[in-house]
Amino acid sequence: MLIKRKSGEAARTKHQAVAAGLAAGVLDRRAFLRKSGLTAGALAAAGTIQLGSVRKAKAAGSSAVGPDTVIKKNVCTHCSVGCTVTAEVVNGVWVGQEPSYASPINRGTHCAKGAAIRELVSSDRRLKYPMKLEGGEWKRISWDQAYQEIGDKLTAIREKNGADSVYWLGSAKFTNEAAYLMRKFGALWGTNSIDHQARICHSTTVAGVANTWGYGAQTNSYNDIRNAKTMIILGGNPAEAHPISMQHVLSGKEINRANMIVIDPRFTRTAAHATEYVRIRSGTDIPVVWGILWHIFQNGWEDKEFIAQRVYAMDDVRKEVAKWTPDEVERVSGVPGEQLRRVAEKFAKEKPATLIWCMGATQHTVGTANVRALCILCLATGNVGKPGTGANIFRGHTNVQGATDLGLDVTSLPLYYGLVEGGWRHWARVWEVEYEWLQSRFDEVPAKGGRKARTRKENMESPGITSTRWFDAVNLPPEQIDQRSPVKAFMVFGHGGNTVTRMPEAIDGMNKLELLVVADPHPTTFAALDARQDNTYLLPICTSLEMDGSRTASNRSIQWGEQIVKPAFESKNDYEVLYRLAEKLGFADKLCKNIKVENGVPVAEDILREINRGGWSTGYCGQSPERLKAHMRNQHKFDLVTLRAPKDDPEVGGDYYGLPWPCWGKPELRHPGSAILYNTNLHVKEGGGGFRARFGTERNGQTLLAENSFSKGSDLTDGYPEFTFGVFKKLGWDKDLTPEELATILKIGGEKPDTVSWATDLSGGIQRVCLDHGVSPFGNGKARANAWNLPDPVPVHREPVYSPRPELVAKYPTRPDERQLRMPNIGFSVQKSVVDRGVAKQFPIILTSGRLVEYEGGGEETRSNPWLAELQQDMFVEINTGDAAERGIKDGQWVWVSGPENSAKTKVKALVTDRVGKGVAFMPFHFSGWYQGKDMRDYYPKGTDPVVLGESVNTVTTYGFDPVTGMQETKCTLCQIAAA
Amino acid sequence: MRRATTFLSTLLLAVMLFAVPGALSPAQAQNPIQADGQNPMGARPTADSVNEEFLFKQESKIRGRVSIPDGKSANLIQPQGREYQNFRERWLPWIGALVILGMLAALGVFFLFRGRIMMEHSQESGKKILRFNAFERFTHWMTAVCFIILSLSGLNYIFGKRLLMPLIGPEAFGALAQWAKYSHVYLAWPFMLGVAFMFVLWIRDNIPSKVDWAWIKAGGGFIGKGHPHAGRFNAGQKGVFWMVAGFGAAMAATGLMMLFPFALTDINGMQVMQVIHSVIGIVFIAGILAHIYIGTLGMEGAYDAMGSGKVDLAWARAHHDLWVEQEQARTGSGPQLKGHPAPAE
Amino acid sequence: MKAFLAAVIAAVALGVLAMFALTSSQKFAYQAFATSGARVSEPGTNLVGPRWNGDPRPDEFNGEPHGKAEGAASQPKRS
Amino acid sequence: MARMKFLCDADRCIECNACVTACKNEHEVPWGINRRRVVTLNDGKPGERSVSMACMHCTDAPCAAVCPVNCFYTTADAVVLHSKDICIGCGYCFYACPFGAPQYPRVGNFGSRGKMDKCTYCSGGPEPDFSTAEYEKYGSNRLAEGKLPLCAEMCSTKALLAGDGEMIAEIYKQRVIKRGYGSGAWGWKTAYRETVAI
Repeated sequence: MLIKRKSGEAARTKHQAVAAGLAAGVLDRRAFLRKSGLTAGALAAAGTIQLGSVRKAKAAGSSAVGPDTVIKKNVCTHCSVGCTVTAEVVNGVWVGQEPSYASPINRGTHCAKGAAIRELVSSDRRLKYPMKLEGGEWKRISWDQAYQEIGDKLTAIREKNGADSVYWLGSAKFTNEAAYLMRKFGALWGTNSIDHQARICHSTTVAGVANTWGYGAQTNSYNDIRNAKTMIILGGNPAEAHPISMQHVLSGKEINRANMIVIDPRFTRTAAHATEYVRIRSGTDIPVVWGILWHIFQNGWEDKEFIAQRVYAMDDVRKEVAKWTPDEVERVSGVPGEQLRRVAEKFAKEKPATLIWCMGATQHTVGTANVRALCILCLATGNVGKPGTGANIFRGHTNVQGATDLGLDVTSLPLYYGLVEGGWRHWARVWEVEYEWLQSRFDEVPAKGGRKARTRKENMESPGITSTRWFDAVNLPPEQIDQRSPVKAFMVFGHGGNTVTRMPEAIDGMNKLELLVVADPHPTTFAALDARQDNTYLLPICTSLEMDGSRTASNRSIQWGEQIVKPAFESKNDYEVLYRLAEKLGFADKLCKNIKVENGVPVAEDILREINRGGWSTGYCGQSPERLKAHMRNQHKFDLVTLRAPKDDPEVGGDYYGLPWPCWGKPELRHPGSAILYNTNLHVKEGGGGFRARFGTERNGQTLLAENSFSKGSDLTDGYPEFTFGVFKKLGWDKDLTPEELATILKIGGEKPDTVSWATDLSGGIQRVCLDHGVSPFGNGKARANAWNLPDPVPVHREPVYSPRPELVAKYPTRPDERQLRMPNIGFSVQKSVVDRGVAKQFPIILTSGRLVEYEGGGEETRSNPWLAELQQDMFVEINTGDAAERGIKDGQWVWVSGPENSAKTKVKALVTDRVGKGVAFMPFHFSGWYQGKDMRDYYPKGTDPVVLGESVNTVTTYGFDPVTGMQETKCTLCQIAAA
Repeated sequence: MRRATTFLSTLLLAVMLFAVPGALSPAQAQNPIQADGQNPMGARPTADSVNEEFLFKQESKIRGRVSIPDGKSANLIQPQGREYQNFRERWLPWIGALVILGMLAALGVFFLFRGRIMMEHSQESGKKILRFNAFERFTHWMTAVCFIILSLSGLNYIFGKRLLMPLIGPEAFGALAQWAKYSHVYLAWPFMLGVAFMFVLWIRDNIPSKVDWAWIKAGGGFIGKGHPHAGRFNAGQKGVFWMVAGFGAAMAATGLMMLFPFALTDINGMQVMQVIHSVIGIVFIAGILAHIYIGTLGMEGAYDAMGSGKVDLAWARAHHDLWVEQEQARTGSGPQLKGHPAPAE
Repeated sequence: MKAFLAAVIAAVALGVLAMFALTSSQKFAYQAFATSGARVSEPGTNLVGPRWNGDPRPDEFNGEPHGKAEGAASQPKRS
Repeated sequence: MARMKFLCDADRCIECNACVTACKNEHEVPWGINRRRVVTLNDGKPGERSVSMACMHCTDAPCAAVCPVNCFYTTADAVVLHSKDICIGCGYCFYACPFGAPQYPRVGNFGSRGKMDKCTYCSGGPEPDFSTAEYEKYGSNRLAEGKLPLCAEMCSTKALLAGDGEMIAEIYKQRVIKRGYGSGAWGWKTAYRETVAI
């Protein structure tokens, strides 16, 4: 042959020869930047930045790992699976990505987003320096100017309208440390209106699951799905939303020849791999689950022993389920009884069986009830607390689990400590801040709208406004908003603007704000969709790939990510920005009292140590930075299925990967973490335990503690309540405490030492002693089939606010108008009006929304990544072939999708497909930048517009909020589609 | 035998402009449930999965959906490329070599037997008559020059790597082929224009008539003695005209389809176009070789028609008597020119 | 002979004309495979070279690289 | 000697497009050049399958055969590569390829579409291994480092297999035996004139 043949021998030898540029050692990071015009001077003309640097570096070093190549490990910043990202860095430039074979979670693999993640840190569409809007023009400003002006404005607004008039929105893309720091920041500022994306993805899961058995999180792990013999995926499309989880799902399906049942309104990419696909009408999850349970109860397939030992009030569920005969289920949901019988039999009899759900179950006005019904299905069949079973809830963003845990939530403090005096005092002790000072930071709320006034203490203990309602809290009349004043300023960290329903009203809200600050790697929708002229700031924040910190995957494993490269452009990390803002606002000393600050940047490891010191309630106490880093070093030692390292390993022996919480006691105890929650077949020291005894010991004469069920090796061989010093004394276990531990407990308890619990004992003594006795610190209770504190203690079906079946609304109405979380919820009135006006006739198509694999969340970051953007260039609507034919719509043509509120309409491309059934349309939620047919590209600061823009589905989504968490309804509304 | 079958199917492919499913390799049966190729519908997505065999039964290629705005990438497998490869590499070189060398051999044989057809002298010898005006000659030569380059560059696509590349080495050949490719693509345009001009210029004189039949029956004067009657163009020349017009149009049409991929046809269409283009091209080249032969080496005096435009009246009288009469009738004295005692060289 | 020379010149001229016409009617792949929803500013130049002709030799390249998309970047012109 | 092949297990492929972006990432593939793509068949209907497709590095590759300038060559690992120095952008390989692999920098007509580009099985080109010229023309050379193509290495569900043909066929066979179904080795019959017998 005429051209050089690759020699087979040579092909196997690793070449160390690094070509010219790098071998000469002339190209350090500075030189790269200079060459590519990325130095500060050139930043002025940022719009024209030429980003050849990475390519050049790569070219010079090629793919050969040369002596200058440094390998850095971080965690993918997209979904919650927690894939390890392995970066090759040459002279400070991220030049290549290698598969992370050592990680037991992703085993080298990535999805489109993870495989393209290198682009994030060098994207030319990043926000490059702080900017402000001045008379409608974007102006570059310095960081100092930004801190000064924002700080002054915040102070002024606070003085005039109170602390609650500033809304703080955090991010599920934060590291744990940043999430914690921001929650602490919110507390020191004096508000509970501090939220993040969990509100709009799994807040109902957290509420529903925690109210059932203690903790609101995935009970098992992605890897554990490999053990399942039956899996139901309901309202989830992991093939697009969590692609790496499908590795485990499909492996499980293959290894065990498992049943994989997909229940969804849409024939998704996941459904394509199911053994059985059940198409339901959007918003009828409860009828379907009760329909499954009807067959289970009818045939006696339930796990009677499990129910007797570990479940409270299953009989209340039986009564409700009895109403859902196969005929009624089919009438409401459209699913034939015979199919559900098949599903029921498999789930109950071919065990272990697991239930997987995502936002298809949670984003409803009945989200919490949906989730509860799903938990009850697991409980009834005994599919909890064992390998291969459980509620495998796939969370959304990379660290949405961690950010939820660390309290970026309007209803709790870090690690689910309630907004009660005990919770506040606990954190005041950890922070070494006076409780009284904290209280003084909160507003007094005057009496208005017929409601009583609230003192500072009461306001401190009152949940804040949810992020789904932030614009209602700007727009509504002040007397309807249960706080001192409506929201005037909005501080957005790492959160898109297109994520809330009813966008036209959200845009009104944006325009009314006195101050809008967006701190994000990208300008986000907030910067582009409104008609603001002034008082708007954009702060460039680096991605978590450019900083140190830990993140909690959906399976509760915590992984440490190390900084891969320095923050791009002038961007700064969250720690620094929060610290500098706190400095300006005067409480930086309190924010970082026990946290080392180096060069103005709080140290991530120190923040985690503070979390460890206070994180008893959720078992965030054992995951020291040193242990987490050891896990990253020893990834290859963990088992693929059990996630456990061999016991004899010196560094990570016996640990579960990422020390999934709860990881009890101090790090020195070396608790291995809990890979599977509520697993009674394991000793507590091995990660076992029962259900959390969270709801008391008895109700209506029935015990709430487990009966004849306890974890392996437990000294107490029955149910038991959570442990306090008082209980310890009764058991005589107080003698097992060391003098130091005892001293700490007595100091915390003051006059009432008996109330000091496993969750408030800062010494960790109670947890240590519990472990020695083989008992769970949180007790051993029953899971609740009846959660009496929730609006619907036993879940009942309620039609969506915009029901496509008005005739069912009378029988299954949504909940009456109520006030929740400082805001009115008028769902019932809206639903009545919808039925009365015959909206379902004008808007006959059900509109549901969801994810694409290429994009993430609001999509600003991923749509700015050309490798991803190229794959999805147009916002589209999936429309059924039949509906398209009736409307004369062809595949690929422009159509108007109009919604029933605000005369809203969106111009999108038609994707004619049978993925959606007749009368159903689907739109992805990642797009924004077009608004009602108008391209808003020019509104972005020059050069920061994402590569791909499109209509936001939320322009046409409508009213509807879950009564427990304020979750918005995105999965079931109505629309009409017409050719454009 | 297998070769013959494939060749046949390829020709069918060319003629019928669509793929013959029978010629495709049958896909393997992987899925026992799917072995009968039943339509996979139902609610059991795993059990009902599609496979190659099933899809190839529906269509000759496998098509799906992609999200990128490049429609052609939605074609997953189009096995016709194998048939095309077979034609182009196994058959085309032989067809090309046989036809072109065959024509050269035939002309050689003819030359050996017949020799050069010499001018017959008469009293009109030495007088000139204008046969083609400047524009006609311009058009002819523009077309001819383009044709020669197109032929050579076209043949280079088939034979270059076989004949030229071993001689001059890959780098030089690569550069040469690059220029050949450019010239092929760019000179196609003046060629097409030239063909169009010629068509308009000469169509009037190329309508077949009864005289042509007589001319053919008389063997065109090539065989035996005497000249059959002929107008401005005899039947042989008319044949060349119609060949150029027809083949030229076909080459242009197929060439344009390939030059603008996916404008009018898909990949299979382009494969067919390539087959047609190459086969016609070879026949065309062979035909033009004969034309060149008779216009230069084969017949004394013929070249002048396109050389200077003026031909010897005696030659004209002998070969195109009807045309000479017509011209002389039209101009009275006739267009013969004086003062040129010697015949053109 | 004049006619022949004229013919050769015309052929070459028309060929050159065709070259310009054909080249200008071409689109770069990053233009052809981008829709109205996308603004591609930096399509990249690896594998295709700075002039997007597949020739990566930068020494041949002078002038504005085609790796940079034509068309102005978005201008701040807010209402 | 290894005979490198690709095999996409359609019963695993979920159209996540990781292979596509991994390719873009590894070689800095510009916008509009798609060395690899995922095609979904029977979209939206039961039986739907997605298949990731790139150059299959065929046995007796049609592209190589029809190339008028013989710019293709086959490595000892049976990877089909080409030389952009010799390629004239004529498009014949594109007519011949059963898998739509060849890509051109310019689109519209074949006047001068530029040098063809396609999947190199992450093994560079004729230039010296790891040279800048190799990277700028063909992308990185993982094979010479002893690594496999990144698309397959990063495939989310390990659907896309790359490596020695016999080894990946064996992996696929084991999977089919274990799970009891398999929609076949897509494209193998056309590319390699053989299939995975189970």
